[in-house]
Amino acid sequence: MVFENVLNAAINGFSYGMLLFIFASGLSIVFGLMDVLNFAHGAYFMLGAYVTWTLFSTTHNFVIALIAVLAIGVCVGAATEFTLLRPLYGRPVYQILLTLGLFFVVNQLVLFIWGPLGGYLGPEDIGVPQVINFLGADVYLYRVILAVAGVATAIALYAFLNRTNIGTKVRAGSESRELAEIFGINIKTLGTAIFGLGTGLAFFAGGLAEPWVGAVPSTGTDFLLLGFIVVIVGGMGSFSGTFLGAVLIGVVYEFSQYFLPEITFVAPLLIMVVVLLVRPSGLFGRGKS
Amino acid sequence: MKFNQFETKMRERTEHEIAILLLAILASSAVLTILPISPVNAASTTKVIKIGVVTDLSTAYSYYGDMEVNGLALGLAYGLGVTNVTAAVKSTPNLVNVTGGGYTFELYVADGASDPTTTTEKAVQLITQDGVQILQGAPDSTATTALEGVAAQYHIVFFAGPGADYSITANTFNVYTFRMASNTYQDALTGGAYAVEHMGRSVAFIAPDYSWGYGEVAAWTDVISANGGRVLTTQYAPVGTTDFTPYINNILASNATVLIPAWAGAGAIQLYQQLYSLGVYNKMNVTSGVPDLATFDSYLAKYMPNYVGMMKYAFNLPNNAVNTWMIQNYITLFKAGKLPEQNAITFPLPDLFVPDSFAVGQAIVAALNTTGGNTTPANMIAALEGMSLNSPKGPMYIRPQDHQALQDMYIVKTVYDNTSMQSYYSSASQFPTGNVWAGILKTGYIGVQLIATLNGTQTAPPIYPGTAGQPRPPVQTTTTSTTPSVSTATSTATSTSTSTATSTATSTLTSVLTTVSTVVQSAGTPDYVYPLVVVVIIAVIAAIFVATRRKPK
Amino acid sequence: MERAVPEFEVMRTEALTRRFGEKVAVSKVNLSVKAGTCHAVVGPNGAGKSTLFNLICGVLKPTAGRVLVSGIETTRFPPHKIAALGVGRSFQVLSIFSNLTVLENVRIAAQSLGRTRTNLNPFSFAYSETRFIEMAHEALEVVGLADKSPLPASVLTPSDKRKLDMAIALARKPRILLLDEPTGGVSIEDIPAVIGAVKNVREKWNPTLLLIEHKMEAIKSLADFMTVMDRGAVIAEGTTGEIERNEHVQEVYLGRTA
Amino acid sequence: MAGTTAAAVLSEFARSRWLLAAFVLMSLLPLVYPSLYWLTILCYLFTMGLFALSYDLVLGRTGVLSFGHAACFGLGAYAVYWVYLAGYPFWLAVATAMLLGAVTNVAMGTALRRVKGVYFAMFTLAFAEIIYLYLEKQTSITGGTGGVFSPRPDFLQNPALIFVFIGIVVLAAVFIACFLVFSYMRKGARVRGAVGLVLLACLVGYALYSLDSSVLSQLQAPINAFTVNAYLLSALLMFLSYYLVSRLSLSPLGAIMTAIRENGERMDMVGYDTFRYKLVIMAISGLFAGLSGAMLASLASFILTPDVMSATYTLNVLLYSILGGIGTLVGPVIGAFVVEFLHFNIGNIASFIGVPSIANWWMLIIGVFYVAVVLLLPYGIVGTAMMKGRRTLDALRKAVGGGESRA
Repeated sequence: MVFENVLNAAINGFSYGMLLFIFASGLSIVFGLMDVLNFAHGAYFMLGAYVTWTLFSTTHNFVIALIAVLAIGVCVGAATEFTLLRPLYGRPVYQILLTLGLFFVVNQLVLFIWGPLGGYLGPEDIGVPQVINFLGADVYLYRVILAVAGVATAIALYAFLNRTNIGTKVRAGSESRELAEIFGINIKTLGTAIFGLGTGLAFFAGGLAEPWVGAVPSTGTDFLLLGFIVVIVGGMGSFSGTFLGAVLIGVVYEFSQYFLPEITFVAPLLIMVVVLLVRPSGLFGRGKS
Repeated sequence: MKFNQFETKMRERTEHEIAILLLAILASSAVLTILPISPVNAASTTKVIKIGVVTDLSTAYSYYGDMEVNGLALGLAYGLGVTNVTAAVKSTPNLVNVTGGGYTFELYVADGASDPTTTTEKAVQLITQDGVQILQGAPDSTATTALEGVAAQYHIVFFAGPGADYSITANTFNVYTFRMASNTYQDALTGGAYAVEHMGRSVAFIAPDYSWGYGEVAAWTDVISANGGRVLTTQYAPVGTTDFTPYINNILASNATVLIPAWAGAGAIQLYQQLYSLGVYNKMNVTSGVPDLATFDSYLAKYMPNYVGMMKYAFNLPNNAVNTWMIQNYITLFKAGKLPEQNAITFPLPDLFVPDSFAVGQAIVAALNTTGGNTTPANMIAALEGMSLNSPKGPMYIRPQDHQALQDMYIVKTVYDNTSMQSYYSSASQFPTGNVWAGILKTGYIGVQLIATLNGTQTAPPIYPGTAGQPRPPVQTTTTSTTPSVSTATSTATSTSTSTATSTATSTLTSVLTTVSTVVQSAGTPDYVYPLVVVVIIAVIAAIFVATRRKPK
Repeated sequence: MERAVPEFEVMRTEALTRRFGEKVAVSKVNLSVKAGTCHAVVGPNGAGKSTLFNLICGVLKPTAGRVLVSGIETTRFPPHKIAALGVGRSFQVLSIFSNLTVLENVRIAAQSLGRTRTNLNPFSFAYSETRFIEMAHEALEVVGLADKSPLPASVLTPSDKRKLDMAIALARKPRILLLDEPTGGVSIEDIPAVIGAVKNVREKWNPTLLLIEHKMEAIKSLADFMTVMDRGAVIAEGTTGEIERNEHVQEVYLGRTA
Repeated sequence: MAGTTAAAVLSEFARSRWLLAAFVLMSLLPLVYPSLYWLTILCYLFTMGLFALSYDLVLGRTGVLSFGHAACFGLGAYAVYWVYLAGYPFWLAVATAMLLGAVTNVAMGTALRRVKGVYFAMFTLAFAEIIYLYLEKQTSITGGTGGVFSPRPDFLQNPALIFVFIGIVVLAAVFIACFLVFSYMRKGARVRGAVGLVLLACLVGYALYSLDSSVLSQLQAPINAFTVNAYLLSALLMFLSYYLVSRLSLSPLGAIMTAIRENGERMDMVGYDTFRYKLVIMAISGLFAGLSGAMLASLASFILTPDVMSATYTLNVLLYSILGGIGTLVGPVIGAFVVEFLHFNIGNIASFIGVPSIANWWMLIIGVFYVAVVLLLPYGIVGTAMMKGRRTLDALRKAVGGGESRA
């Protein structure tokens, strides 16, 4: 029993961490390049879950639905940046307020379109058996798959940031906007693209989360907070920091849920507070403010 | 000198700000007077009764909110003896009119969003602005408790809604509160007894980790131990939990024969899905309340196969004339898309909480017939206490002690049902366009089948000590004015929130004040004297001020 | 012209060292500044001059070595304490209160002399403490901005902004004044005006000047002593005359500017 | 000596005569227009206005972005509940609330020594959320999610109290009258003085006239008396606090705050211990936040839930500030008025403009509102008004004959 719980907690923790990573890496990249603290990210996550739900009920193919939702997310994000965020660079408080506004708008729209009850796909709906027996323990197969998908996404992102041309531009921009502009990088267009990518990741995470946490209006807020914690703990704009932060928070979250439910929601916050007091700009932060 | 310039600049700045503040305040207070303070009443020949319904139209409970409003409207129509409901029930957003039998009921529907604070704000607004004379409550128990307090403060009769917490007619009860819906204790008496008799004597609970969960578990535990069962373990999971595996494992480890999940709202899907996928149904009997048909069929049915549990109401459970009337007219309005709160997910037949609010409507009309249309709380309370009426759920009796309506409760088994819907709808074309349920006409749906009916006395919850003895406001004969600006309250009756000022001091003081002002007014002094007096006073002060002022250099 | 200087030193750094990771920005710098002199620190970009200033002012904490201001060790002091010892500092990258008026810029600096009790008294007026305003006026007079005092700082010309930056540092009459490229970003024709301002400060108040400068004419006309730095280390010290005759310096530094 | 103090007092009143005028105007409302509905709402507006004011000290004046302000607010509110229900006098409860607010804010502020900028914002967010999540669990002391009924002091239900307030108001009116006469005496300001006098006279006159037996008899219901008294008390507290804060911004500390906002590093270099000053400001802001919380608990709200500590309130106050104009003390107050006014009257407005259904779309409206404010009003209402409308205001003053009254 204890072994089963520990095993499950470990698996869930890691895969929840991966989910958080996919979600938070969007936040992190966007902040790194554009210093935008995107409060709408959580709403996009929720929207992603709902859209995936709808797409699946029409296409009956989860993978296609996921790819589609990623594409939709990229478009939505790019549109947002291009139309709304452009005028607000260098004014963090205003960006926060704007994205907050978007957060509320998206929430209400979701209520309009899908109603308040939310939607839920069981893993068996998408053709994955609920539980498999692993070393005598009941293990949720979908969460293992989710973990694998998360690692794959992480690798893909890493390759994108370090191997591709645009990736190097992004990293240059994150180091210093001015320098990047001097070297002839069109930071604005890059910003649009990256915000699109970030939002796409939020949608994608929402889609992946659908068979686990489901599509309920409250998920947006919960994930937004957790995402911020991950990004802050890891250090804003740091890829490896985000990854480790996500795993850390995910594992702590799940283990506390299994063995100390009272502190489930407080533990991540406590971690963030402690980390900030010890390292004011996160574990891997470059202290850029 | 330079710094003087700066100081004056500074002053000027703050002055500008304050000037703007003044302007803004002026503007806003101007707007206040423009906006409609109280809507124009309908034709004066019919008696207009205003009912405020503070419910939920936007969050996860909004489906219950819809049921509440629809039920109330239908119940009023039934009580007024309306024959043509489509003509009688007129609904615009947030305002529903039910006309008939010499009455016009105006239902002011407000969205409390299942948040106590918002709910009280909306309730106070309905009372003080729209001047509602009767209040009806919310799907959420905490919000309902808050509404009790509002009703007591503003001295108007309040009907609790789907919010089923036992404490509403127990710990926090006050005489202005009535409840036609069944409460959690009645659920427990129904389901708990059955569970112990037919399923097993050793019980395990899983419940959310907050007051509602504790209340549920407490009630069920009482009943179970009273019936000779015993509780082996109770698992409390935090609200928002999505992974119940550890709790389920603990429950399985406890070797209980019966599991009673007491879970509402978010997470219920995950809970039942994990109960299902971890094979709990094969290892032990699971029972608890069966939710409303819409939620059940669209989310939970596939994880609750041939489930047996208690149920508050489903359209096919009771069999009486009132229920038939309600179903027929509900369908009439539904087909016309004329239900007061109707949207894509509205179920084609009256669902879980419709009959309770229906009974509220009946009770209101009956009480008004007794009091001759007088809505002062004293008369209403006197009329409602001990009232019995035939509701869609059969006979109901409002207990005078705690104002809880005793009523039939049901034990049901969930079954696949593709016949009963056809008996009401001939073809899917009769559904309003966009309604998500159009499909189930041919596919059928997971419905419920009656196993047993427990009558009101069998499911009568204990009377909480102290509820009975509370003082009633004295009965008045004259009807009171219902100006929106002030609620005329005569007694300092019990209030759950604050200790009211001692009535003697208040009355004496006020009498003094009134006499003073009446003297001033009866002195025959014309109105324009007052401004003049003020001007004179100001002038005198000004003169003194100027006289004693040093010469500015 | 070489002026006679008293021998006691108001500031000394001993083996001052600061590393950023692998990179050594300042290594074992021994600096000794005599009272009343103008001491120029010169060197190519990245020689660690500004880092040295930051170490002296307490913005950065040294990896090793110590700083003494008039005999008191200030190595671990926070910036405001060092400022309280009479160390004023102007910045290479302009650092002024752009949205305040010129006078307020300097007045607020002077107000830092006020006792905490008065500074925290919510019922006194910032402008009723006239002595700070007078101090501000003096500082503005000495750099030659008196006539511009009511203007908002943001509208000033670059050279005036330099002067204002200097005036802020001068507001509380520091005994040591650290000027970080006072002529930086100033157009050629305005440079004499700025240099004039610094000269004027020396004549009127005679603070000890520690100066970072690239412009040779500025150094010639202002500095008594020079310290030449390269890659964080001191490569030559001496009076302006000596340094000018030093070939090593010639090819390291002057060679590049000339 | 006496002469100078009297002169000082007079100059104080001279500075704040507009404020006095606003106060008198608002305080006479219950007599002129006795609507429980509006009094209840305005009481809430005043509370939120004060909350926004306290936030502007931190964000607007000092430039510190804090997301934990709701903690001071909520703890203040609950402090009143705890202390007052423990049987201590009301004023003591309010004092405790203010103290608790200050302590909370300082506790958060201590992190400022190391944590900066966005990281500090997130730190405070976490700090407040932890307090919130913890106290929400403590059902016995906070009532859990359901909350508790607000403690309403008995003396506020005494109808006689209203006359105390009316006394205060009359006093204020008298002072205004003095200054109007004063300005009338001054050459050139005659028209304004005369107009002002007449307006004031009519206002007070009408107020006294409309104070008739019908209003008074209605005051015997405790709830009515309470509503009127709570309204007047909240108005008094709000305007008093506004006066104090605007006074503070003229003091040396005010100048320091502005300079820290403009360029904190330089402030360090010229010899200020900016960290310590920031702590002081956090404390002062916390005091007022606690006071506003106390007002919410005892005057403005019917029930008290732990949500008052949640981030929702911080985000609201952020919106107030941005809408009104950061750093212009009055801006956030007006922002709070506008937002909450919309919030409460969205139903009325909806039916007023003939689309009643939008009454239930509050979240959408507020969201669009956020976006619109940020994009269209970059400096907020007051900020824009003070930049663009300065000329207009001067022209106005000239028109009413006060043109050269400035020194």
